[in-house]
Amino acid sequence: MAYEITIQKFSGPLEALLDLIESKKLQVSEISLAEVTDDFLKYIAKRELIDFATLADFISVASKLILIKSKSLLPDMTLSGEEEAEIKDLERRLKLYQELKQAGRLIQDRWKSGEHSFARPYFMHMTDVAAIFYPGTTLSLSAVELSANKIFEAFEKLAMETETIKGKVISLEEKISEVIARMKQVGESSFKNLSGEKSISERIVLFLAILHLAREQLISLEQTANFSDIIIKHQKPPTPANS
Amino acid sequence: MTESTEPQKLGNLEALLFIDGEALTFKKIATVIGVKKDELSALLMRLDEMLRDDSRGLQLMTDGPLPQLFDEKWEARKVQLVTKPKHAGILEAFVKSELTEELTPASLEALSLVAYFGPISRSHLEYLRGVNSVFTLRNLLLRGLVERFPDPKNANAYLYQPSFELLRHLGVKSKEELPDYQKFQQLLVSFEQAPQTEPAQQ
Amino acid sequence: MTESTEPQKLGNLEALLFIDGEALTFKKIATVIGVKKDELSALLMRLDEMLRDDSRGLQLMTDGPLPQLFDEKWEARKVQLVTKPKHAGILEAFVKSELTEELTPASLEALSLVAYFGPISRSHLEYLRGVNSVFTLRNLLLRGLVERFPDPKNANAYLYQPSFELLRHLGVKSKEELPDYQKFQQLLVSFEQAPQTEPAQQ
Repeated sequence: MAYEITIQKFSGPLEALLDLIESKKLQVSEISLAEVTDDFLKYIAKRELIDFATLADFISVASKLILIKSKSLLPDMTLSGEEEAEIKDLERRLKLYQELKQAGRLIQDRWKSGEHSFARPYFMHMTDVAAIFYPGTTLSLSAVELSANKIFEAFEKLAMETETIKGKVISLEEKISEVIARMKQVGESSFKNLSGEKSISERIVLFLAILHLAREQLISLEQTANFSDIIIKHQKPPTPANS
Repeated sequence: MTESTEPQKLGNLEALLFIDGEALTFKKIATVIGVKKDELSALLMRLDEMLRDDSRGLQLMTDGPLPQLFDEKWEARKVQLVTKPKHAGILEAFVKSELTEELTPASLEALSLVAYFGPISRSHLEYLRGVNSVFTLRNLLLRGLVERFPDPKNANAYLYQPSFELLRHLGVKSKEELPDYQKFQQLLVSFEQAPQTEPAQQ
Repeated sequence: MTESTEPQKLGNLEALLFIDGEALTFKKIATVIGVKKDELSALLMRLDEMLRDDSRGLQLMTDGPLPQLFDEKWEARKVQLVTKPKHAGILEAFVKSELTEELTPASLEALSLVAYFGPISRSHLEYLRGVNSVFTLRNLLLRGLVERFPDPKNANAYLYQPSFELLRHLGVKSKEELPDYQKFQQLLVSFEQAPQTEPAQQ
């Protein structure tokens, strides 16, 4: 019954993202977000570092980063008002998160400081009290049954949480594939407009990371969505990413 | 029963907190020692004041600053008699702390947000963390570091707050004593009052 | 370590006696606080004097009058912090109030799990409920609704089961007669065999 506890490097996508930005000594901004997108995607691609329950949240952030990245690479690509708002929101939340991380450090310091208060064990005199039977007036067979039913309803709810997370992962995959499809469209028409080797190689890295990500998800979710096939068919990546 | 004098009631209060050991609700204390809200408020303030003396090794742990606790929710407020953190050094050998395990990054993050911003809903916590927190919260509940109660404004949800056990381990009398408490409150308020709209996250 | 002042040592003494439920020997106390016989004698006398005030609910219980205890056998003498006899009514009132309160939804939840799935360990119960259940179980024990016995498979743990009186109160001869008993057994098995989502997360 014991919980399996694995020490993870990051508590969630915001921390991972912040870590990438800070390791490059950058401020949180749309520009720095675009700059760390590839690294973030590579991090997700190494799936063993992320547990299933938080995967959806990593992908959710990834989809926003891809938007930001696409915008920076492809000036012709226009974002909807909602997409622009999502980007702004991510940036804003990341800034708040950066501040709130301090709270975690302060708690950690106090946790380790050794300055604890202690309480007396609950009701130390309990053994002095003679054995009694005191059910109260509300305890009945139907109350017990009702309560047991409620517990199992809660179990079902917990199981549904898992389903919700699964569903979220799948819908996010679809969203990412949409973004990529759009990027491809815009990209084909604007590729010639992009100058310099660097931009193109950046796009390739991004693409490979996405492919990798998609492949990993198909494996673990046993999803039959032919997301990766579509990409391969159209893009013909030069590596065996879709083994 | 004859009317007890104030010192006698203070003695009753101390004896009760000593016997139970755990946090007691104001309502329970009022019932057991037979006083009303105003008198209880006066007794607790007096006891708190007496305990501030350096020669005393104990202190009152509460849900917040004492004078603010006697509002309309006073009956549900809790108080516990605990040792002062400065005596922890000599007591360590006697009481093994059950909280020796290290906190993982996820637990630490969720725990600090609950400590500074509790009572807080799961969805609010998840918005701030940017990550699903069902299992992290469940783990913190099991370890007794946070506690939850039904959200009065949302029948199907809970609000999470730091447990007394956590506050004892952190050596503060109430969460308001956490370092930079006010600063973080203001930070969150100004973030949430900003004109940006929160998209329905999670 | 710097020399503690007397108030600090009095605080140490009070905190130490507060924390420990058993009577402590003078020797033990002297070692823990880091004082010699004479200083301990002075500290205990001072504490005793402070406790005599009517506003205090506690007193020192010793083997005899304090000043006479510091003879050649002083190291083996014992002292314990206890409630004053005049507050005995508080203990009684407290137990009574604990018992006369109706079961909370939380107690009922724990009770149902013990009734349907007992003998069950505390950790298993907590896993199912998702919350720490120490106090809930103690209240159920105090009320005589559940009983516990040492877990044969786990030296320091107990298993909890419905008390005979509980089953009689519910009007069943054994727990197997509880409504939908088989259904709940199967539900539990399928819940626990379901692919767990929690693993790696924390």
